Amino acid sequence: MPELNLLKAVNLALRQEMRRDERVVVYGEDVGYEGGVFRATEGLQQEFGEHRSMDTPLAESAIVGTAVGMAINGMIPVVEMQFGGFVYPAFNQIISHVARMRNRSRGRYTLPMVIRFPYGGGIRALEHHSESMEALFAHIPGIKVVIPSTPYDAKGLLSSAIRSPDPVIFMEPKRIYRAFKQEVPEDDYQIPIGKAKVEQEGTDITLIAWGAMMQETRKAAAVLSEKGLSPEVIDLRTISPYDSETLVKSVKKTGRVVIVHEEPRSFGTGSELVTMLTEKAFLYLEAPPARVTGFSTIIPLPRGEQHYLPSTERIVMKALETIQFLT
Amino acid sequence: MPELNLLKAVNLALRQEMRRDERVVVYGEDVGYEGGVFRATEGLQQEFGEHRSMDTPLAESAIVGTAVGMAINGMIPVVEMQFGGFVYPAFNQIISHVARMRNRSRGRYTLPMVIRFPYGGGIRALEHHSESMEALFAHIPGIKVVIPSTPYDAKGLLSSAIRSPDPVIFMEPKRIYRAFKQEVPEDDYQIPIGKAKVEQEGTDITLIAWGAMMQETRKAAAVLSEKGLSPEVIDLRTISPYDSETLVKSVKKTGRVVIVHEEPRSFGTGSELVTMLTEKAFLYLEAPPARVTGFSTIIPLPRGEQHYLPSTERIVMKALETIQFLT
Amino acid sequence: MIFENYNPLEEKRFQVMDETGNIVNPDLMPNLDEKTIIRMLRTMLQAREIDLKLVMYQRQGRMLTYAPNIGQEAATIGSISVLEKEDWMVPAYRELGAMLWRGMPLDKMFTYWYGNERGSHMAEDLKILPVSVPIASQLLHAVGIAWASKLKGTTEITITYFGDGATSQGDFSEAMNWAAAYQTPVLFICQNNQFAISMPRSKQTRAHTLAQKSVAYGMPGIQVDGNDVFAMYAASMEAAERARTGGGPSLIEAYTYRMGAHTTSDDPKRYRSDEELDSWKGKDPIARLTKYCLNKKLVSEEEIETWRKEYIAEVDQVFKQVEQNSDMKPEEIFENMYSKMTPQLQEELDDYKNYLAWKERGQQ
Amino acid sequence: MIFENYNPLEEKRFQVMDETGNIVNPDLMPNLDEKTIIRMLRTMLQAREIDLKLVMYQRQGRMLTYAPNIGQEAATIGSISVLEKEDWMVPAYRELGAMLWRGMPLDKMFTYWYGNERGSHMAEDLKILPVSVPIASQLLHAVGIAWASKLKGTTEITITYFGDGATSQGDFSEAMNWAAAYQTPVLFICQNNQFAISMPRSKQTRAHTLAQKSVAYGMPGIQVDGNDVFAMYAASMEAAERARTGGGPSLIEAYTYRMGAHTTSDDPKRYRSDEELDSWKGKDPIARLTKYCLNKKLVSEEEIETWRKEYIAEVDQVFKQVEQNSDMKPEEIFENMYSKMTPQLQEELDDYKNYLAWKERGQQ
Ligand SMILES: Cc1ncc(C[n+]2csc(CCOP(=O)(O)OP(=O)(O)O)c2C)c(N)n1
Ligand SMILES: Cc1ncc(C[n+]2csc(CCOP(=O)(O)OP(=O)(O)O)c2C)c(N)n1
Ligand SMILES: [Mg+2]
Ligand SMILES: [Mg+2]
Repeated sequence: MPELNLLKAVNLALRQEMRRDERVVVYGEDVGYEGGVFRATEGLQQEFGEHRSMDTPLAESAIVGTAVGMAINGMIPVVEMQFGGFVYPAFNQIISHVARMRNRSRGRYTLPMVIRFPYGGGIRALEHHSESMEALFAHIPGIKVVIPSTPYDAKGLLSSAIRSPDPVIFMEPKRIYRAFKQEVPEDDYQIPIGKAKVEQEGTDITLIAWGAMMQETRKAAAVLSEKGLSPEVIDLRTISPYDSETLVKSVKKTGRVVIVHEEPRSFGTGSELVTMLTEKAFLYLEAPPARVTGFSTIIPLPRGEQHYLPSTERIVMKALETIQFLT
Repeated sequence: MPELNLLKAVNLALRQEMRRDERVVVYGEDVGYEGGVFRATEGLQQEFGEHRSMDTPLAESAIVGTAVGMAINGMIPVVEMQFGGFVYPAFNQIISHVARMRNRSRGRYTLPMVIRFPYGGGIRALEHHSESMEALFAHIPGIKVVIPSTPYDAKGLLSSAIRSPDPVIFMEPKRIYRAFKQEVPEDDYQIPIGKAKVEQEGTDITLIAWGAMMQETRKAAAVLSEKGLSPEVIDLRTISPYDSETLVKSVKKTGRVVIVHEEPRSFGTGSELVTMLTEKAFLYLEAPPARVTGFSTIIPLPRGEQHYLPSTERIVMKALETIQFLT
Repeated sequence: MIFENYNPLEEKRFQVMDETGNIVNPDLMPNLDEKTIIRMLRTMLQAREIDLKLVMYQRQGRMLTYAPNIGQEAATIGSISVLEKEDWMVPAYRELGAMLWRGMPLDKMFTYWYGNERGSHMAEDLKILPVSVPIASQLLHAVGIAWASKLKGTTEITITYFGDGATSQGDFSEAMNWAAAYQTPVLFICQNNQFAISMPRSKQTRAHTLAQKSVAYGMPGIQVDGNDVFAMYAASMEAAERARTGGGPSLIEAYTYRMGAHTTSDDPKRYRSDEELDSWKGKDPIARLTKYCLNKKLVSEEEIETWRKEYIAEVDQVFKQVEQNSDMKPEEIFENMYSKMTPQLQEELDDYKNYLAWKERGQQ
Repeated sequence: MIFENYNPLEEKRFQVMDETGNIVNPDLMPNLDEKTIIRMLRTMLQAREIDLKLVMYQRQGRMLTYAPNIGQEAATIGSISVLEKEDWMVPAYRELGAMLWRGMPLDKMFTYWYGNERGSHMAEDLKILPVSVPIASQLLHAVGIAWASKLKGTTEITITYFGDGATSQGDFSEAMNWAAAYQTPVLFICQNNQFAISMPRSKQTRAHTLAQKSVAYGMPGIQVDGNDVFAMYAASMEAAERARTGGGPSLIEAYTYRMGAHTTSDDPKRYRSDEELDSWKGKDPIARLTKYCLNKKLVSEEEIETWRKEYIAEVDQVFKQVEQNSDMKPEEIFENMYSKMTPQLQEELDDYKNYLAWKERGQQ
């Protein structure tokens, strides 16, 4: 079984889905000949030709808008936004059409399509190249939002996204594109959308994260374990529709929870999860659910990023505080 | 003192601010000659001329993008999006520039500007004419989001928004544009952005709402009072940055809270408020904070709207449930 | 050939039939059989009667907001009639005539405007997209559909409609550029009805014609008398043949006039004069085709009167049915959000049903 | 007059000085004094040296991503030099030369690229907007600024820069249309450097020239040899005079070449040939102007060498300072979000400081 990093796992998922189903086409800015600025689509044009892996004019609204048409007319477009910061010119197409076509036409026109893009900070990049804004998409009814945190998951989740009859926003944590390798089966496998993964079982506190923040969260869990505590670690994997069942079950067990995310705190994904947990596990909560997040600010340019991005230590501190609450 | 409806109060605020400060200009689609499709800008072109109240090409990104430039070059643009459903072509300008120019330039370029639009359901309108999506804007760091619920507040808040050195999204609940009249002073007055209003004091439960939902909430409070209960009613007024102090104080007193909003439930404003309250008033909560909201769906066309929009009865039921929780 | 001879930069406008129904450009008169011409006339008449009726229902409080197509019947029917059954139509919201031509059932159309999504559920073989409200956004869907047709190697083409105002939107430009760059088989039909709500065409853009915007994309463009159904047909046919044979997209500016209100919520008297409206009444596309047909004895006044009465009766009857069958059940709001209902939605639906039950029980 | 004589639809390209530094179009040679020509040359040289240095720093791991302007110095300096002090400049991210011309301090520019927002805080009298990354979005700011200038009755004009790729974005089209409709005094300078990252100009749009896109908006447009600083100056000056006197906006396509990488993260060898690059090296704008100046004896080889050394030394010195002074304090992240810090932000900042204190105390 090959050892792949997350980026190569994305590439492999695209390649296999394109082999499996000739309706799958991949396009975006610099996606074809160049293979993408991160090389996620490398080799696809060579293998499948210019009619399956296309370079496009510089126009995100058009990339997404044409994908709507493509999907209606029998294709499965998997389009790339070069960075998460550049999806916004396509926002109208996403909220007004991608998310609505099925409902608007009462199921007559459905949109099996994927919009994938690298997101998140920590790579010392220019402005607009480091944002995380998953809650913006998760608030839109009619689309699904998926974020992998390992190479194995990236392949399995992207494969599911491409086969999903519903449109999926697939956000790739670019900070860990090449951070580590994992065994990734060449074989076909899918990871279901909408299911979180309990990565580590524990009894004292539940740590919930996704994407690149899983790395910091795993490290924080290790620190807590060293201190003799028993953290449960959950990778959310799907932001919308998220797996409330798994989360509630865990928090009913531990009574304490810390949610970790990069995106701005206010109106972020953490707020949604805390509210859901408060509604469904109110009587089990032994401390207020806590959040370790990016600030409610614009993510700073690289010389300030280290402050903004949740670190292992910030998670540890908040977890300890939560565990010590009223005990 | 004239009795005005909310729409006329908006019009009066615009008029007075234009009289007071000649840097204020008002523009958008059908805003000038026609006076806006709802007539919010009626008479302004007649009074101030075609260089203060302008009709524009049909292009929302341009309306907002030029406003950025206008504000940089010394004007105070107050632009209209014809409906909340049509602000999305301008989303990139809002998130990438309106919200960022001050921070990006470390205060060198600031954007005193207002983007106002009618929003919300209940007027039996076509698709894209009934949405509420305030959380989308509130999640964006760098802008403020304001929603009035009365004619008096509309004038005072819009006046504050126009004088604010920060960019403001001003959402007008079109369902109650003409619902009722109120005494609205011709005199200058402002209502501070960022402050909620306790409309009715009470001890049993806190009801929080804003915009058109204040009407249903007020009615629900009346029903509860008739039943001998004592609800506290709060109009949030500013969605971002919201007034956590007032909310926390109330909930610490009542121990129970219901939040009412039209926008979709998941990742909505209610989630943010519940989380904040859980964090700050955890030990005071006697029941899980509850929400009465639009469904996590697309708001249906008029023949289904009555199901989607929170009604007085839905609020009453949820408030009773919350009051009865564990008692 | 028509496109070449009518360069919009020379401010030429293509016409075949003049305002009195005379064929003034016989060389370019399309070769249409009688049956087709009569079908055109009938569809235009039907579209007009539906418009008048729905506007009336709205005034009576029976109907919600409606966007009439009165005055623009030739622009839509002259262009849609060049399509084959396998071709795609991507509408804005003012293409009633074109939808009728394609066989869209009245009850669906009425259900849509009456405020129920069921109206946008087309039959499987009716390749029409739902009404698209966000201006110009649908053009990109047309380009995507056509691109897929091309990639699949079919000869399907796609026609899409939009207004004069739509040409100011970024999506218009992106769609035109993309279609030309990838040579996708699209007919861009701009219904220049002279207004975007209250905004006159002259203020929308400084270009003399909208057709000349095609130059920016290296695409053929032409301005056509949009009230002349034959000119619309001839130009559209040329564009369709080009598209089918790999020649890529075309832009047709149908120079026409919105004789009614923008929608039933609009009062055009606020922003335009009676004289202007009257001058365009003289160019009415239906009057023009009617004169032609009467002159050629393709139809009689009596036949027309009979058809009109039939159309009116049909509208009355279908609309009554729609009025009675349009309530939405709560389930309908949730069912089509995703291929399978999510647990979150199921919960919300259950909650809502609990509430309904509570209400039913007298709020106990 | 230049615009009229060089209609892009006739595929004309305006040139004054050829690749060997000869003035081939003496009638249209702008009337520039020696001092200005030397200043042009010096600024171009400086821009080039800065580019080379920053790219080197990046390779050494001292610098973050950087977007060089190498090869495009004439396009920016030829156009920016027609501005007055009160005029506005709205850049994209590849206008180093133009920023130098306007007096932007090196330390600010380096601080920006080194990853600190302080670099975008311009002095009060420097009317330059910060670098704008989202392609084409800045064009609308330029239109808004110019519109305000017009409404205020000033003679200020605004110049804005963007690439060939940017012409595919909706915002480009909206900005062009709006500027023309309102006749705002804007100079749209399209730096057609033949690539949008890996996407060649020929695939970006089917239009033969980018200048012809102006036709869609009823705006004057021209394609200029962008490596010819005199042609750029002459065309820009005509456009500036038109703008100042109420004649509205113009589009200038500077036909040039990106001789370096898109940014330091890019490897252009993946998508273009050495031959192509070499052929453009023969058209280097600096070599061309140098030849002209040497021929005219405006400068000597030695002077040029001295300047170059000075520029290099200055870069070295300023960059070292920037390296030492660019760390960000937590406060800086919060302070400029709003005119006054919100309670929520104050709380988050306090929280963060608590955390720092906790870390300081050895996580106790
Ligand atoms: C993106 C967007 N902005 C605004 C509107 C509101 N609106 C509906 S129709 C219309 C005018 C459209 O004019 P035009 O394109 O000429 O089409 P017409 O209605 O004349 O057929 C406007 C501004 C909208 N539907 N979508
Ligand atoms: C809206 C948006 N989409 C994508 C990008 C990523 N990106 C940065 S530069 C670039 C190419 C720009 O090409 P061009 O306009 O020709 O300018 P050049 O870089 O050649 O000067 C792209 C796609 C971006 N910055 N903004
Ligand atoms: Mg129109
Ligand atoms: Mg370029």
